[in-house]
Amino acid sequence: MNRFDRWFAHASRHVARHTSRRSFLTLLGASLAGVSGFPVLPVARAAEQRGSAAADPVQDPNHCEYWRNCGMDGFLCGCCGGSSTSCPPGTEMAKTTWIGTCRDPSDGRDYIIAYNDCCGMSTCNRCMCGRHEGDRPIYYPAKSNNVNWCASASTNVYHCTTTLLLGLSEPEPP
Amino acid sequence: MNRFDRWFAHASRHVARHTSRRSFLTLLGASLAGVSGFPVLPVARAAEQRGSAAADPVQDPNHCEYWRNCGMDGFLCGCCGGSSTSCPPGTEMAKTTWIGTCRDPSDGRDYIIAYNDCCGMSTCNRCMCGRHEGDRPIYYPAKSNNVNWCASASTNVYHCTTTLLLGLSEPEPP
Amino acid sequence: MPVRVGLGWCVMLLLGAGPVAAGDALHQEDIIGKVKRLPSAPAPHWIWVNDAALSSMPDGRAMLVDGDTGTVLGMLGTGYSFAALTHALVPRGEFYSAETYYSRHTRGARTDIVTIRDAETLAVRAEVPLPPKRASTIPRLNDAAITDDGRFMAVFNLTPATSLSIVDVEARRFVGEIGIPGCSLVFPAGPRALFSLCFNGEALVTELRDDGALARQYRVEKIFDAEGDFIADNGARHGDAWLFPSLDGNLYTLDFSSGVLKALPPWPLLAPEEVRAGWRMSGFQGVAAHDRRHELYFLVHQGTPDTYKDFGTEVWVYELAHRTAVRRIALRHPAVSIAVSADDDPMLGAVSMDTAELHLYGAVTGRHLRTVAEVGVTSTLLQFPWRDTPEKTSPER
Amino acid sequence: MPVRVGLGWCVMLLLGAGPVAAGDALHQEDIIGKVKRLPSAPAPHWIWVNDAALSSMPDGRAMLVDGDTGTVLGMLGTGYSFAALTHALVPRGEFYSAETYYSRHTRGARTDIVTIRDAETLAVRAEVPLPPKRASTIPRLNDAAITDDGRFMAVFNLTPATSLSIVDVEARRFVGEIGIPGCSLVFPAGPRALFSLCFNGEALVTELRDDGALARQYRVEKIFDAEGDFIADNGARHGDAWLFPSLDGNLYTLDFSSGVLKALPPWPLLAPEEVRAGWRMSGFQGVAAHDRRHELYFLVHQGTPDTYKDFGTEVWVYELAHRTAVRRIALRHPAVSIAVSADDDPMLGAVSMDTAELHLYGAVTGRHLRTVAEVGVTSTLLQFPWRDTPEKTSPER
Repeated sequence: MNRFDRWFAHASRHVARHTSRRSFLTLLGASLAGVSGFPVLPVARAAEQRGSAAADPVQDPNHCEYWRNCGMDGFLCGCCGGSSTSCPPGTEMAKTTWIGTCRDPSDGRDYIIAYNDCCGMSTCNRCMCGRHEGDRPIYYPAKSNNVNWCASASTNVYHCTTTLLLGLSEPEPP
Repeated sequence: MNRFDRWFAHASRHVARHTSRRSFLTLLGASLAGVSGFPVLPVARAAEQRGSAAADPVQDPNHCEYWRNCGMDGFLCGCCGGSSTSCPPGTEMAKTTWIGTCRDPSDGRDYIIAYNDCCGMSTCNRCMCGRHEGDRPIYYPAKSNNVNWCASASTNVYHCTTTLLLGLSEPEPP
Repeated sequence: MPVRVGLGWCVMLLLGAGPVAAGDALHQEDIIGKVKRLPSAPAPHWIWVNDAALSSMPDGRAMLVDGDTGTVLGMLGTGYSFAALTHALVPRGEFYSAETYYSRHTRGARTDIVTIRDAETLAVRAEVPLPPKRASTIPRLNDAAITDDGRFMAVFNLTPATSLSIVDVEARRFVGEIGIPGCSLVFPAGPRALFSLCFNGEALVTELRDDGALARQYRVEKIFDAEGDFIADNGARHGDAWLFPSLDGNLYTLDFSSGVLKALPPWPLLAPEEVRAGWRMSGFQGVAAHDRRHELYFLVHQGTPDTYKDFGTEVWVYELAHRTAVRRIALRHPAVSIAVSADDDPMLGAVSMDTAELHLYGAVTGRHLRTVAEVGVTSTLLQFPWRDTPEKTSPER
Repeated sequence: MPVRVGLGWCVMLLLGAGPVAAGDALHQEDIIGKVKRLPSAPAPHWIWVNDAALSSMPDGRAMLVDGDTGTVLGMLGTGYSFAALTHALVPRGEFYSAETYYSRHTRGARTDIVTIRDAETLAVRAEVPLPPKRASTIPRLNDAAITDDGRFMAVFNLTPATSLSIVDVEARRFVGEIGIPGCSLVFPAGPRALFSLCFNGEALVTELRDDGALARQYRVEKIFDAEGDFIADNGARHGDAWLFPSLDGNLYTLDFSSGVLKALPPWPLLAPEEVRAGWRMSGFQGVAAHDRRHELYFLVHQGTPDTYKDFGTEVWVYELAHRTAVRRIALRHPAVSIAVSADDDPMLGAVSMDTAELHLYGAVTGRHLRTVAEVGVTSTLLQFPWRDTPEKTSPER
């Protein structure tokens, strides 16, 4: 393991524990939904409508406020034909990903969440969700939401993003 | 010349003299500019601004009200890097076209105008202009604005449309 | 348990990672790499929204929506100048799409294909190369069609000479090209027959042999007056007939129940006062029919003749057997296209290109059921493809 | 004279048709087939607007605008996940773009190329194939770069391993790939040198031999703290230095005037009360410099640290020699990127991704000159490429 590998391994662990990921497309979402109210690609309205799907949006996987979305980037796959943990038909899940640490308020514990992108189809353009903590510039890819993580899939065409639970962020007490 | 050729020749002449062409993309323009005021692809605002370019929009080639645009479809090439009679750099002019008959109010005479599309680049998306007289369904291509006339270019990718003057619509008096 | 963080600056996650104990059932470790499949039995209210993406035409799309829940089930990428999907009435667990691609998206080498996709995985099963002549139009459902036996797909070409490319979808093979001079578009009209509409008011019938080659062509003359009360370039399939509304609000019927296409006398959909009030046909796909209910759905708005493709504001419903208007449905938002599901509790879909919204109504009750937002870039056409096998009903006359 | 109507249902118009007498000068028959060329001498206020078309990413575009008139001079199609054009400081009547294409637009075989286009015709002069590794990011100007001698283009790769693809643009040849482990992006730093920024606060310099192969690499350590006052991933070229703003509003200078890259001590752009008021760097390209005026243009807005890439609302201008803020320009509309022309009457461009508008200001007067609407789908970056040959000024210190 050379120095860069060590740096990167450190970065990954640090990142997993202390940050969440801001949307790859946050500013796109802002730009599309923001000024004109309801433009060609309407990202704002759908989110409103889905608000009623679950009593508590923090526990609704198709809602941006879902607890696992603390580091979400881009379009929620549950709005695109997949779910919060699976890709839509005809797409492929990226093997590398950014990971974040999210707290589930129902038990107050922190979990490691992997934001695996689904790839191979043009942008879903539904349920844009961007959360803003801990983002870093592109020269720090493991912490940057402005990198397209479909780089690791067989095509790098970005479609939507899942939220996979990997485990607790700290070892269980013995 | 078989019966179909005769029909078509008749149609072309008829069309040239008696109708004008409605925009290939009229409803696109309407949809993009219409409801949300100023969406991602803003077609309405630019037209307003250009209104001031010439005292009389009927004599301003970059204005939808320009007299030669009586049968215009799509995006005005003068807003895309070309002019009302030339294609933008890097595009190719289609060889076949719909033709319309437009009256120049400055002399009160009718001229035949060819609406040659410029092809080989994605939609210009500037200066959408659609005029509505005489359009027919797609089964009548010579009169239909819903056909992409780049079919006759080396790629059928539609970019914008010119307005070429071919001559008077009636023979000059001897 | 410890976090499984791999080496390298990104976390490499292996597919099929082992089970985990993260506490309770709600916090089980997820499996990485899962991709959804669609149920093998589609529901009658599943509806495709076709999106030509007119402001970025290389990025054509289609989106499958469950009309009963408003959920999006999946999407497709369908290339440059996409029109619509082609669904065989005889289901084969797959569907078809005539598509155009450029090697450099907006330039370079052109490739036209029929793409055959699996109906459960939405994956591409096969591609059948076509001559690069496919018509580029503002989308119409009948830019392509499949014969009623599900065997041959016909793709409308315009170069600007017009022809049909015939594809044997079973053999995954391009069969050949058949000229349709003076005519355009393609409508299925029996097991091995198709027809096209012609600028001079005729229809041209193309019949195929068992190998897909041309058996014969014949014309049906003087159906309508292209300079007068011309018919729409989009119609409603109803049993063994196609129904086309006209500029002045009449309904033209092209019947092929006898095995030969013939035009029945048109009849008025609009009362004289409705004509005077400017009610008119609308949109890119402005009619739909429900076979068992013998109903016609007619998208209308008020406007001059030149507005005949403008968005529609209401859907008027007719009982075809008695030629009576039975109800009107005021749309929430103007629509460019409509469709009606084939089941006994039919749903009416109306798509708004300007807001990228799909509006769903009870076709019988007229009640607005739900709106599905974000259904595309410039969504243009709707399809409820999972219709029943067409009944051999005769058209009303 | 009679109308030249050809046979067939469309009018076939031959190129170069003869002259016509249609009466007066205003009604001369037009020539068919004309395609414009750009003037061979570009004006200093010509500005490229780069458009990643983020909602339809296969349809990347760039648009050339004459800032003095607001006229669009031409456009390009630039493929999937387009970032920006690459202009050599040594003009060769052409410019470069690293582009990605898929054979089926969103699927199929991937092709990465450097496209070389003629600066007058905008036609493609050549394509140089690259390994299909080009980074896909929200666009940054420095996703690619060209050495100051105009010879070698470097394209940032991310697979997610990071490297540079080196292209000899003169020989139209891919030279090879050079790893930049731990580092990303690429900035020109001399005739044959480039540097990348690294996640650990270092910079990695890559020097090329005359044949484009790696001469040597070295690291400049401890430039900034990536977990603290980290710098932007976009900077302003100023003579033989690059200037980067940081999260807390300091300016970091990477100077290569000595032939070796070194970091100069950062200095604050913001007064303590401005920091307290939350003024912060902004956007995807939030800084620009004017060499002869020794000015830095800094796009700012008020927000928390996590908003450091949000749209900027003002541009603050600094005189670099004396490190003084000299003026503020309030933008008409929040901007995602800015650029400043290199001439003595400089123009400030600011592009608004949400409205697809380009706003142009007098860089010295701060006066809003004009707004150019309809400049793309989701326009992201600006470039005034026709700068003068870089002066050999030393950076301010």
